[in-house]
Amino acid sequence: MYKLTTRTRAGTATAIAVLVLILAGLALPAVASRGAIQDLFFILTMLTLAQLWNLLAGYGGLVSVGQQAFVGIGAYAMFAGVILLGWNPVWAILLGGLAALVLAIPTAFFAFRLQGAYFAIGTWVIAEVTRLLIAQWKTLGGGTGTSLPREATSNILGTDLIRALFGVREAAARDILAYWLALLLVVVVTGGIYWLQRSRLGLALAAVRDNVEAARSVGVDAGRLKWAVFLIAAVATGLTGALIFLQTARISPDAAFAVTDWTAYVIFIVVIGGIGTIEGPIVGVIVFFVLRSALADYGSWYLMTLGLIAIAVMLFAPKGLWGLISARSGLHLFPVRRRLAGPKIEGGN
Amino acid sequence: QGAKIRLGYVSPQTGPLAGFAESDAYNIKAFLASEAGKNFEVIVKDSQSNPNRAAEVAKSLIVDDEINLMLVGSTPENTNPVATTCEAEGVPVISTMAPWQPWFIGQQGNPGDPASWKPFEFAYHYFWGLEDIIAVYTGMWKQLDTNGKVGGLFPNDADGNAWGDPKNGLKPGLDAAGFSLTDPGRYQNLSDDFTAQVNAFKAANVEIVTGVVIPPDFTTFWNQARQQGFKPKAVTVAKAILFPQSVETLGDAGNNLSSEVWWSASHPFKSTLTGQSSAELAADYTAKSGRPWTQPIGFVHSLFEVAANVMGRVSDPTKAEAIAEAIAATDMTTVVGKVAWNGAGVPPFAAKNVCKTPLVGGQWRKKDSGFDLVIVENASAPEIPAAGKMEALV
Amino acid sequence: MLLETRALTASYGQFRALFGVDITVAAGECVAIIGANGAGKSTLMRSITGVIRNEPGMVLHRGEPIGALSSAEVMKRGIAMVPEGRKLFPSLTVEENLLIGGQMRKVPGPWNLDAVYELFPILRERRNNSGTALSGGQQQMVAIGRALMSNPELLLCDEISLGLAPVVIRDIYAALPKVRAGGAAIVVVEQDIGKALAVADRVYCMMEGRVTLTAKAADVSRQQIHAAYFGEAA
Amino acid sequence: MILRLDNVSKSYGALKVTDNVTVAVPRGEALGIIGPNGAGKSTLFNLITGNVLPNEGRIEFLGRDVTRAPAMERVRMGVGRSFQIPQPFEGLTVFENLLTAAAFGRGGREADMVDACAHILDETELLKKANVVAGTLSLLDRKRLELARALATGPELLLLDEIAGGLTEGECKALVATIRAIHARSTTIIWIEHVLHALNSVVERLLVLDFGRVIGIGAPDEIMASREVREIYLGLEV
Amino acid sequence: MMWLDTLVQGILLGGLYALFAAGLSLVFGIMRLVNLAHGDLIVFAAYLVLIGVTLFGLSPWLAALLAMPVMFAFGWLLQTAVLNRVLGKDILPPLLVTFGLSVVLQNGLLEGFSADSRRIPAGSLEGASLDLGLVTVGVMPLLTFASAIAAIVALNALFYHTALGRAFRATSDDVVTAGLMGIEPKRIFAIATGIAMVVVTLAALYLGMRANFDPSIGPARLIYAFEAVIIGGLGSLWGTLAGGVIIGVAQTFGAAVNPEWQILAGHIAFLAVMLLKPRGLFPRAVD
Ligand SMILES: Nc1ncnc2c1ncn2[C@@H]1O[C@H](COP(=O)(O)OP(=O)(O)OP(=O)(O)O)[C@@H](O)[C@H]1O
Ligand SMILES: Nc1ncnc2c1ncn2[C@@H]1O[C@H](COP(=O)(O)OP(=O)(O)OP(=O)(O)O)[C@@H](O)[C@H]1O
Ligand SMILES: CC(C)C[C@H](N)C(=O)O
Ligand SMILES: [Mg+2]
Ligand SMILES: [Mg+2]
Repeated sequence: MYKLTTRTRAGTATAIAVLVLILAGLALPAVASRGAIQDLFFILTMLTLAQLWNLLAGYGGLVSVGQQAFVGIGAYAMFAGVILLGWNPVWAILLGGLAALVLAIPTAFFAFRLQGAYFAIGTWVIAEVTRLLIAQWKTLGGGTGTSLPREATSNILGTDLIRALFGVREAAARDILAYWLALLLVVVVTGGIYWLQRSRLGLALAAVRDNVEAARSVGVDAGRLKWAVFLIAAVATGLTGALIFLQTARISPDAAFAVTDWTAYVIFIVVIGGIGTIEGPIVGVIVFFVLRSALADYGSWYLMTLGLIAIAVMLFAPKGLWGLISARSGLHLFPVRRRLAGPKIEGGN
Repeated sequence: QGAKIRLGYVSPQTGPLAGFAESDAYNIKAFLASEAGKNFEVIVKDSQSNPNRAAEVAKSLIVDDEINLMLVGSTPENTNPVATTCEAEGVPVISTMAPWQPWFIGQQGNPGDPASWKPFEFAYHYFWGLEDIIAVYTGMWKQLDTNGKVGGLFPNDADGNAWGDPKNGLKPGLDAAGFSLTDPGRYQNLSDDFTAQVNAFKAANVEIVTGVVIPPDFTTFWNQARQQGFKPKAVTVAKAILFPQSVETLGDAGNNLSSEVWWSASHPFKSTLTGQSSAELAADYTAKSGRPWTQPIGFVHSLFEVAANVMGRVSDPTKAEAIAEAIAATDMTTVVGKVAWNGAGVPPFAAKNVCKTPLVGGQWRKKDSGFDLVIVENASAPEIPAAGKMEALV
Repeated sequence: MLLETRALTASYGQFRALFGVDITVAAGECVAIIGANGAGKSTLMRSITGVIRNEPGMVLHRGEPIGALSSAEVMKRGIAMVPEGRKLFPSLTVEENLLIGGQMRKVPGPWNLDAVYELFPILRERRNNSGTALSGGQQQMVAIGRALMSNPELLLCDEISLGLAPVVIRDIYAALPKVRAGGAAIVVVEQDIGKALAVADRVYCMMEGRVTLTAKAADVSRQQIHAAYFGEAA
Repeated sequence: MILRLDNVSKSYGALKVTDNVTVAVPRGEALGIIGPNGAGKSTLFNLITGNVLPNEGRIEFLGRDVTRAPAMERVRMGVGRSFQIPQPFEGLTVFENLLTAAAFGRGGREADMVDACAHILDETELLKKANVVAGTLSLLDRKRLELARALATGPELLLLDEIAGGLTEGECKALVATIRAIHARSTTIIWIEHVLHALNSVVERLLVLDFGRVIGIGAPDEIMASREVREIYLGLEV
Repeated sequence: MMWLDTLVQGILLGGLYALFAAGLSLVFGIMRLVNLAHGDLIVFAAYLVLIGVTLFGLSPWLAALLAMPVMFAFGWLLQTAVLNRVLGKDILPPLLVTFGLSVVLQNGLLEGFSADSRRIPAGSLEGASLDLGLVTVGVMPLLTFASAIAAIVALNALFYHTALGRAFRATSDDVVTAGLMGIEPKRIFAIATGIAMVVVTLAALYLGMRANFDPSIGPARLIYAFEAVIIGGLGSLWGTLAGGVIIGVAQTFGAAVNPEWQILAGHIAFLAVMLLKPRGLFPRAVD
C-alpha cells in the first residue's frame, strides 16, 4: 500500500544528462584536442579526490589533512609494481589501491583515537611520516624520486588499440587511456558515493552527522561506519594517486606527498563548492580550474587570488557556492530524500 | 618563413627556487631583440618551484602551445620532471643548471641499477658533473695545508643523493685524490639542528666541509658549528652560497667560504646572440635590474644561444626527430663556454645526452659592502683566469 | 517597568520554542515561571539575557529595547543570570568564579566577595578549589554568588533547585530573601511548583512556548496550575 | 525475566547518580518509574541502553550479560528507547528517521521496512507528516517521533522517558491508548513519567527513585499511598 | 659525553619550537582555532623586524620591540575582521580561511621582498658560545630557550593572575556563560590573537637571527608547532614547552643515530605520546 520513492524530476533529468555526458566523454577523444583531454584529466582526477574528501569530511565528519598520504603511497606502489615487479602500469594502479588500504588500517587505528582538530593534525603527521619513510626507499630513488622507464610507458595496456582507433601518436594514446581511466574512476567514485547515500549506509551517515547519541540508540554502529568511510576513501584516493602519477611518469616524495596539491587544494575545491553535497565538489572543481587557467601565468597573484577567494567564500557563503545556489532555487541534482507515498500523507518536503 | 618557432621555457619564477629565474625576463628580452631571436616566440611557464607543477606546465606547453623545442634549467627539481615529460611526449628538450648525474641517473627507473640505465632520445643536457666538482674542490683544498679529512653534508634530495652516493658520488673521486670523506648520512632539507653532523665531524677530526646544501640549512649548520667549537680550515659547498644575497646573510662568517663557479663576469666567453662578453652581460644586467650578477644569468642566456643555434641548423623545425638530430650535432661556444654533445669526458651510458661546460672554483671575499667571488682554482679550465689563491678559514 | 517582553518569539534553527511571550517584572519584585520540561522557560531566560538574540523591541529594560544586544551588554545593564546547570568555569577556582561575575560591571551595591562568603560561608572554605570539584549544592551557591557579584537589578535563576537534596534546596532558597533585601528583583524558573510559589509574588505558567497562566502567587489554586500545566482540568 | 539489574551504580565525579540499584523486570510487564528531578531516572535508562556504562554492578538482558555491550548491540537485541529531550535526526524527514531505526535496529533492507514504518507512523499520528523534515517539528510531534522511532527498532523492551509531559488531556489519552496497544502486543515497557494519572493507567508496577536509590517498588496504589513517596516526590502537598 | 651534548642541544632546539608554538598554543587553547597561517605570520613578522633593521638601522632587539605593537594591532584586526566571523563548532571554515591567509601572506611577501634568502643580523652573537665544561652551548640557542621560558612565564602570569587572564580562561571554558559575565568573547579573542602576534614577533626575531628565511619558509615548522601544542595538552603553556622539548630531543637523538631519522624521530615521538595520551600530557579538566 505504501511506497518508497527517491525520484524527483530534477533527479531524473540529472540522471539522463549524466548518462549522456558519460557517453560523450567516452567518445570525446575522437574529436577533442590533446590539450582538452589533458585538462579534462586534471579536472576529473581532482574531482575524484574532492568527492572522496567530501565523503570523509562532509558525510563522515572526518576532517583529514593527510589524504596526500594515500595519493603518495598509491603512486609509489604503482611505480614499484612497474619498476620492481615489471607489471603493466594499468595493473600496477590496482596495487596503488591495495597499498593505500594497507596504510589506511594502522592510520585509522591511530587517528580514530583523536577528535576534531587533533584528528586533522594527527592525519597530517602520519602523512609526513609516510613521506619521510618513502624518501628512504633507495630503490625507488629516495628523496630524488624516479621516472617510469620508457619501455613501461610505451607499452601500456590498450594504447596500441587506441592508436589504431584514433590514429594518434603514442603519447596522445597514453593521454586518452589515462583520461578514460580517470573518467571511469570519477564515475565509479561519484556514483558509488551517490549509491552509498541512497543505501542504508547513507541513512546511517546522515543520522550520525545529525546526532551520534541518537544514532547509536537506533542501532547504528557509528564506529564501523567511520572505518568503512575511511578505508573506502583511502583505497580510491590511492587509485587516483596512482593514475595521476602514471600520467606524470615521474615521482618524488615531495611531489607525491604534497599537502598543498593533494589536500589543501582539494579542501579548497570541496568547501568553495559546498561541503556535504555531490554537486559541491563539481562546482568547486570548475571554479578551481577556471581560476587556474585564467590566472596561472600571473604566478604569485594567482595564488593570492585563490587565497582571497577562499577567505571571501567562507565569510560570505559558508555553505559554498552550491549551498548558495540550492538555497535560492531548492535544486538538488542528486536527490537522496526517501519519500513515503501513500494515503493520508501531506505534500510536505 | 611564416610562423615563428615556438620555444617553451619552464622556470621556477616563484617559490624557493625563484632566484634561478630572476634574469629570465632580462635574457628573453635580449634574445628576442637580437638578430637571431627574430624568428622565435618564447612561451614561459612558472613551475612555482613545484615538481608536480613543472611537469604539468611542460605538458601544457607541448600540447596546448605546440612548442617546437623545450628549454629548462634550475636544479633537478625543475629539469627532471620537464625532461621526463618531454621524453615521454617525444618533444626535444635542452636542459641545464643541474649536475648531469642527478639529471641523468635521477631520471632512470631504478637509479641503483646501472645495467638498467637507458639513454634518451629527445632530452639533452649541458652542465658539469661530479667528477668536475671533485677536480675543482680537491684542487682548491690542495692549495691549503690540511689533514685531508673531509666532512660531507648531503641532504636527501636529488642533488644530495647524487653527490653523496658512495659509488657514483664524491666519495670515490675524493679517495682517489687522497682525501677521506666522512658522511654522517642523508638529512632532510630544512632541518633545524646539525649537532649530529658537527659531532661526527669533530669525532673524525675533519678539517674540510663540503656538500650541497640549501641556504637556510647551511646558515644553521655554520652557526652551530661555530657555537660548538668546530673550526674547519675550508668550507666548500654548492647551492648554499650560490647567490651573493645568501652569502651576505652570513655577514662576516661568509668570508672565504668557497664554492664551484660555473659562470662569472670574468669568464672569457662571448654571447653569440648579442656579442657581449661575460663582463658586459653581467654589467648590463646589473644596470637594468639594479641587482648584482649571479651565476644563473649566463646559463639562462646560453640556453637561448643554443636554441637559436640548433634551430638555425635544423632541416625541418616542425619535426622533433630532426631537432634532436640538430641538437646532437651542436658545436658552438656560448657565453658559458663550449657546448657540443660529443661525449667528451662523459661515461658511455650518458655520452649521447650529456655535454659538459667548464668548471672552476671560487672563494667569497668580503669587501666594504658585500662580497666578491674570486676565482682561485682553474686547473681543469685554464682559459678562465684565476684572480687569487685559496685562503684558509682559520 | 524594570523588564518587559513583548510578543517574544525564539527559535532553534527551524524549530520554534517561543510563540509570543509577554511577561513583566517590576523593580524589586519576585516572579516565578513554572512549566513542564521543554515548555520554553530556559529559552525565555536566554532570550532576555541576549544568549539568543531577537528583534530589539521584543525585550525592554526600563522601556529601552534590548532584545538585540549581546549578553555582555545586557549583563552590563544589570541583568544577571544563574544559568540552568550552573555552568561554572572549570578552569577557575571558586573565588575566581565569583570574581569574574563582577569584573565587567563595577557598580556600588551590597554584594562583594565578603558579602557572598557571608551568604554562603562554606564557599569561603573552598575558595581555592576548582569550581567543579564541589558538590552540586555548593556549585549552585557559587553560581548564585557569581551572578550577585555584579550587583544586578534583576537576577534570573533558572532551576536552581534541580538535582539538589531538600536540605540544600532549603539553604539556597533561604538566600533569595536576602538577595531581595539587597534591592534586586528576582525571576525564579522552577519545575517545583511548591518552592516557586513560596518565594514569588506573582507566577507565570508556561506550556509549549506560550504563557498559559498569569496570577498572584497568593491567589493561585492548584486546579488552575494543573490546568495551565497540562492543558485541561485534571 | 527480560531485564535484570544487580547492584548497579553510576557516579559522575563525587555525585552518585545511580546508587546500588537492583531490579528485575519480567517479560511483558509495564513498569513505571517516578522520582523527583535529578533523581537519576534518565540515567537509569542510559545504563540499560548502554549510552552510559555503570561503575559497578551487572545488567542482564534476555538472559545475557550486557553490562559492557555497546548501545547499538543492545538495540539489535531489542532494547528501544525514547529520549527525554527529543533527539530527532533533524536533517532527515520523519519517515527517514523511522527508516533508519528500522533498517539498523532490526536489520534488513529498506524496502521491506516501508509498510512497517508507515504503520507505526499511523499509530503515532505522524503519518500526515511523514515527509516533513524533523528539524521543523513542534514539541508534540517531536515527542511522537521519539516514540515512533523507538518502535521502529522493533523493541522487546521499550523505554519511554517523559513522553507525556506537556501534552493536552486529549493528546495524553490518545498516547495512553497507543502505549496500551503496544503493551498488548506483549512488548515490555518501562516508562518514566511525571504525569501520574497517565502512567498509572498503564503500568502494573511502580518504582520510585530518589538520589539514585530505589526507595520503593510495587503496585501503583500502594506506592502512591506511601507517605515517603508523597513527601519526596509530590513536593507540592496534595 | 656525546649523548649529553645531543640531549642539551635537543632541549635547546625544543626551546625554539616552543617559542614557535607558544602563540599557537594561546589561540588554539582559547578558541580552538587551527591557524594554518601561523608559520607565515612568523615570517611576516620577521620581515617587519628586518625592515626595522635595514631601513631604519635599528638593532634587532629594538626593531622587534617596535614590531610588537604593530603585530598586536594586525592580530586584533585579523581576528575582528575575519576570524571571529568563521569561528564555531565546525573546524573547517577557520581551517580554510587560515589556509587562504597563508597563501596570501606567502605570495604577498614574495611580491614585496622577492625570493631572496634574508637574515636578521645579530653580529658576533651568531657564533658566540659558552663553555659549560661538559658541553659547549651557543649563546643564541640559550637566549632562544630563555626567551621561550620568559614568554611562557609572562603568559602564565597574565593567564593566572590578572582579570584579563580570568576572562581568557572563562571564555575558553564556555563562551556563552562568559557572555553572561559581561565578557564579549569576540573582544577577548581579538586581544588573545593580538597577544599571540606579540609572541609571534619574538619567535620571528629568533627565527630570523638563527637562520635564513624567505617567504616560503613558514609552513615547514608549522607542524612541529602543532605537535608541541598537542603533546602539551590544550591550553597548557608549560605543556607546550614540554612538547617542544620532546620533539627537539627526539630529533637530535634520531639524528645522532642517522640524520635520516632526525625529523622522523620527532614525528614518531608525537605519535607515541598521542597513542598513550590522546589528549596530551597535561590536559585540562574539560576540552
Ligand atoms: N539548543 C537547542 N537546540 C534545539 N532545541 C532546543 C535547544 N534548547 C532547547 N531546545 C528545545 O526548545 C524547547 C524549549 O526548551 P527549554 O530549555 O526552553 O525548556 P524548559 O522549559 O527550560 O525545560 P526544562 O524544564 O527541561 O529546563 C524544548 O523542546 C527543547 O527541546
Ligand atoms: N553526563 C553527566 N555528567 C554529570 N552529571 C550528570 C550527567 N548526566 C546526568 N548528570 C546528573 O545526574 C543527576 C541525575 O540526572 P538524570 O538525568 O538521570 O535525572 P532524572 O531523574 O532523569 O531527572 P529529570 O526528571 O529532570 O529528567 C542530575 O543531577 C544530573 O545533573
Ligand atoms: C642544483 C644546481 C643547479 C646547483 C648546483 N649544484 C650548484 O652548485 O649550485
Ligand atoms: Mg530549562
Ligand atoms: Mg530525566
